[in-house]
Amino acid sequence: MTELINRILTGMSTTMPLTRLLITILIMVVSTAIVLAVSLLYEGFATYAERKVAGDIQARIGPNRVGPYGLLQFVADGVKLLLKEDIIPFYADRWLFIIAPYIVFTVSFAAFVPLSYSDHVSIANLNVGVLYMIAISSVVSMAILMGAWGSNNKWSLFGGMRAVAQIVSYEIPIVLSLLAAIIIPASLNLRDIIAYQSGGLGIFRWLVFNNPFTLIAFFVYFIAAIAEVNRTPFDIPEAESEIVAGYHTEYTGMRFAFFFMAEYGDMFVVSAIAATLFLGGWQIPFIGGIPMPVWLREVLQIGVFFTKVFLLIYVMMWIRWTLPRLRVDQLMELCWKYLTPIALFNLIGASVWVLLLHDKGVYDIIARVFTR
Amino acid sequence: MTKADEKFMQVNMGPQHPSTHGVLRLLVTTDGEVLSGVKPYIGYLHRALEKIAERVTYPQFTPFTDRLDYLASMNCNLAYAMTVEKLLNIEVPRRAQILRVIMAELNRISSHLIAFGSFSSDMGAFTPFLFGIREREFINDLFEIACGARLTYNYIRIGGVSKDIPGGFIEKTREFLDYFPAKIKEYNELLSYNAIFIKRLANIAVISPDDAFDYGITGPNLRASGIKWDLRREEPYLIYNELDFDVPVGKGEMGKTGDAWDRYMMRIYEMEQSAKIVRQCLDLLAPGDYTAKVSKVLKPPAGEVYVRAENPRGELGFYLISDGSTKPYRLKIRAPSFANLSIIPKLARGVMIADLIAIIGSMDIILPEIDR
Amino acid sequence: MSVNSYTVQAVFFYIFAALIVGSALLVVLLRNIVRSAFALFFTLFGVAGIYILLGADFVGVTQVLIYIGGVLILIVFGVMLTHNVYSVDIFNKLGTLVMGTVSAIVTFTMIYYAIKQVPWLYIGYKANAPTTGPIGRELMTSYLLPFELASVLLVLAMIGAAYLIRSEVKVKKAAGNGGPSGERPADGIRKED
Amino acid sequence: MAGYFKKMYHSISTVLTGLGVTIKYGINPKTEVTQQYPEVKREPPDGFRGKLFVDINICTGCTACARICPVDAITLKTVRDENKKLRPVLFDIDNARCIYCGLCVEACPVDNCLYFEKKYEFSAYSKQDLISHFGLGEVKPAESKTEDKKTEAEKEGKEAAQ
Repeated sequence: MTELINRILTGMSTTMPLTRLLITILIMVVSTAIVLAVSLLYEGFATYAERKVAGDIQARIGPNRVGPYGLLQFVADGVKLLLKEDIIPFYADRWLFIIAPYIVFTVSFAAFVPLSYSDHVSIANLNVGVLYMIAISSVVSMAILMGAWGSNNKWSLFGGMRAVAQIVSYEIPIVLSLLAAIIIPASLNLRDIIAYQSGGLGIFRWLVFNNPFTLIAFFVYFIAAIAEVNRTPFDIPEAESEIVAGYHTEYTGMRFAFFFMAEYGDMFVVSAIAATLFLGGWQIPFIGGIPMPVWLREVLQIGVFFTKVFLLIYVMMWIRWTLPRLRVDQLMELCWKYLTPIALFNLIGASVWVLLLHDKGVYDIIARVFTR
Repeated sequence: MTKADEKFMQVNMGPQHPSTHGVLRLLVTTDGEVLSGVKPYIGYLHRALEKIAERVTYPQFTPFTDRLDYLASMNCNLAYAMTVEKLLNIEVPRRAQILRVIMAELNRISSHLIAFGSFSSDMGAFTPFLFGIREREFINDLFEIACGARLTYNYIRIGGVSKDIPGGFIEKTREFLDYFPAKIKEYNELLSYNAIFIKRLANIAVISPDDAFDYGITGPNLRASGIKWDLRREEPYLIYNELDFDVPVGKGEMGKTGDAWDRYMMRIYEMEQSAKIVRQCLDLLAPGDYTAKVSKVLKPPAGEVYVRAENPRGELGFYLISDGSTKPYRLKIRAPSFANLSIIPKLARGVMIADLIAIIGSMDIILPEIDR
Repeated sequence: MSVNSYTVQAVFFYIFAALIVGSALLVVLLRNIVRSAFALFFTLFGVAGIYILLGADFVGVTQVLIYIGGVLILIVFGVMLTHNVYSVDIFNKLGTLVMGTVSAIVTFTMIYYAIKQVPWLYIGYKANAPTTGPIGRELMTSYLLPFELASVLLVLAMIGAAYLIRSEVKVKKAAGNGGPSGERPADGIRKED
Repeated sequence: MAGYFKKMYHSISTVLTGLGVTIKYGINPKTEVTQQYPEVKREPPDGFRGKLFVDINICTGCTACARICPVDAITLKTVRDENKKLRPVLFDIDNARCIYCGLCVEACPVDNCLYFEKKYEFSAYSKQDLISHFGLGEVKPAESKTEDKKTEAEKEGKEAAQ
């Protein structure tokens, strides 16, 4: 991003500070708008995919009327939501009620920013990328609480309380399991982490295969991540059979759509973190070492990255349409009695591994044995 | 509002709530997630069926019994027909009796499939619901061949059944019976023995045998408490005494006897037994009359009669008083769901909101029958 | 980076500054305590933005993580879990106003002198310099005690929230204003039986 | 401690079993059971209880159907024509009230007079449109004299046969 702006600005003749400022902001806005458009498109297709996957699993067909194979279903849904009456309950706290969905959506979108989509494509290369993602996802709970309280509905309040308790609790196993992976490349920068995972035929140096502890960390992270994005079996904040629709009970139309899109955005983000930290990000498996033109490599890398992310999202959907929901206290039990201790011991194990073997993974050891 | 009241929150669950199985309203008093009291309010679906019975002739009331427990219309038809037959002393031909058993047991399966499915969707797993619906469609097709309707059959009439089964029915039923056990196995793998599902249900809302008697609980819910009481065995009607089937009782496989899991599992076991009964009946089916000679105008002698039958949801009883005219003087319907509902306030004390859903679902109440 | 990055930074600085000051004023002035707590959200967010503008990305992100994800949630929970949340109303009484002003002035003076005394090291603009490693090293060596003390913060936040809401209830009772604030019904539903 | 891991093993294994069931459906498109309704129309079996139809020309106007109907969906008005035969001038079936129980069809003494069609799509914009009118309207005694006689003769023959 910054490099891009600099390149454009140095290529320009004007030296007026104001013009330069405006152009900088324009570039920022345009690039953000592109990512926003892409993420909206993704969210649309994710809702379509969700329904199609649900259909497959439930021996149904799923959406198949709007457009070829029902691919334009999300457009129809979007239009429907836009045309719906926008209801603000009389006793709602107007301001909180109105801004909450936007904050939820903004936050979920903000998490797209530090992601590294390929070698050269990323919006911002943050040094604290991983930490940023964790931090930004904790903000969601605040916004959800805002909407829940603002609705002045008891079911919403239940949902909001549940959401916050869940998100705050599950952040701990998430952070602990991510730490087990991060200590190996010793960086919070997503690009560094991906760069570390290059080589080894493109898959054997993935952090998930680095040592037994990272393998466990991956599964702990994935389970906790499903809980973090409130999906079945951990969808207690919006458990429709218990508390109607949880924190978005009172929301209609576009405001509801923002909550909905944020959920799918969050799914992408947690899957992207898993893909980046554990599954080698955009590292092309097997054929990564073959020389090829830059554009082809970039396209392949983006393709590989999205394939990994979508596979993880598919698993999330698959789990959602299979399992029943946990109860609130069982959810907490899973977090505090299972995931957190496992993640903690796992982190200790991973630290010992790193202490003894530095950053050498199982693959390195085997490779060394064979080359000897 | 007293100070003690301030601690609690009152929430209306229903009449429009995703998991109250119709228009049941529960006034829930909660302290956070924990319930301190539940008060069911019924009557939202009241259609004065008992009063209607006094205004229509005996045969005319049969279609109304379809609408008692609309998921088990055949069983309701059967109980009513048996009541009037007892009053009139009509001997039902053997073929009609066997046909009645086939229909009643098939409908028991289809009713339990809905119970299973809706319970699973209450628990947050939506897929089993559609699997249950899929098998139910098969049974609906069978009924449609037999009587021309898919939901309100009005097939079992006073004196026999409305018409003989057409050719192909037996073959199709056998096809279903061959296909069905594999599906039950699938349900068990998918849901019944799922750890989350067991954890949600085991030891929840345990009904002790004493409580079950006190509240007049019948059907699978009673048997789940470990009491072997099945009218098909205890007071055999039709040809049930010739048939070989087990009466499953709750054994507390996953927790205490009579918990929600036992109640759920009773239905799975009963589906297996019903399939067994239908298979035997198909073998017994011999040519004969499908209905007794019944005059068009029924004028039973003055008197009263009470007949009960084992419905999927418990004992359905018809208490009929005749004054010798063509219309009943009084008809009292003993709806099993009404008794089953009555224990919910007792069970739902000190449990969590999610458990309340499990309780309602595991009792498998149906509102049209309660409100009548 | 040339002049330009400073201009961009300046623009964003003023945006964040306005956000901080505006929402901080809301925190103080709003009468509804839950709304105040939510206004704090924007203040803390703005502060995080300023940190990031200063190149202290780690501190900025930690600000979001700790203050918004932790402290603020605790405060809001503390406020909301108290059972009278629907009828709580802040009375900006004179006493609290005076106390507030005094403590604000004291705090401001302290911070001002602290800023004056510190020999600030001007290092110029350094884009994307990793700060995490040095911070971690310093925290675990030179500044271990202050670091541990900072962890008491969360407890303090919770106590503060609890105290705040308790005193509100007391104020309400003393004023003899037993009814709900009028903005919200004490109980949304009709009482049965 | 052993219980802790046993529980964990149990949970993971049962969850994986469940996932195994669903993935079988998820990757196999042949398991779909949906019928695409407007394109694929299911042919109802014989004896399907669809929309009621009255062959008004052979109706004897006995009003058995209207009397047996539990929901009073059938409105029947008869007049005597010149031959002193009952003719239904008004025969309305309110399809919105009808519960498709089939009692009227069984009550009808004439074969193929009142019967169910295999028709199940008859939505309408207003409730009034759901009433099917079968009545003869005005009975014109002079016009259909011979024809009436013929059909009635047939009917009588059938009744006698019954």
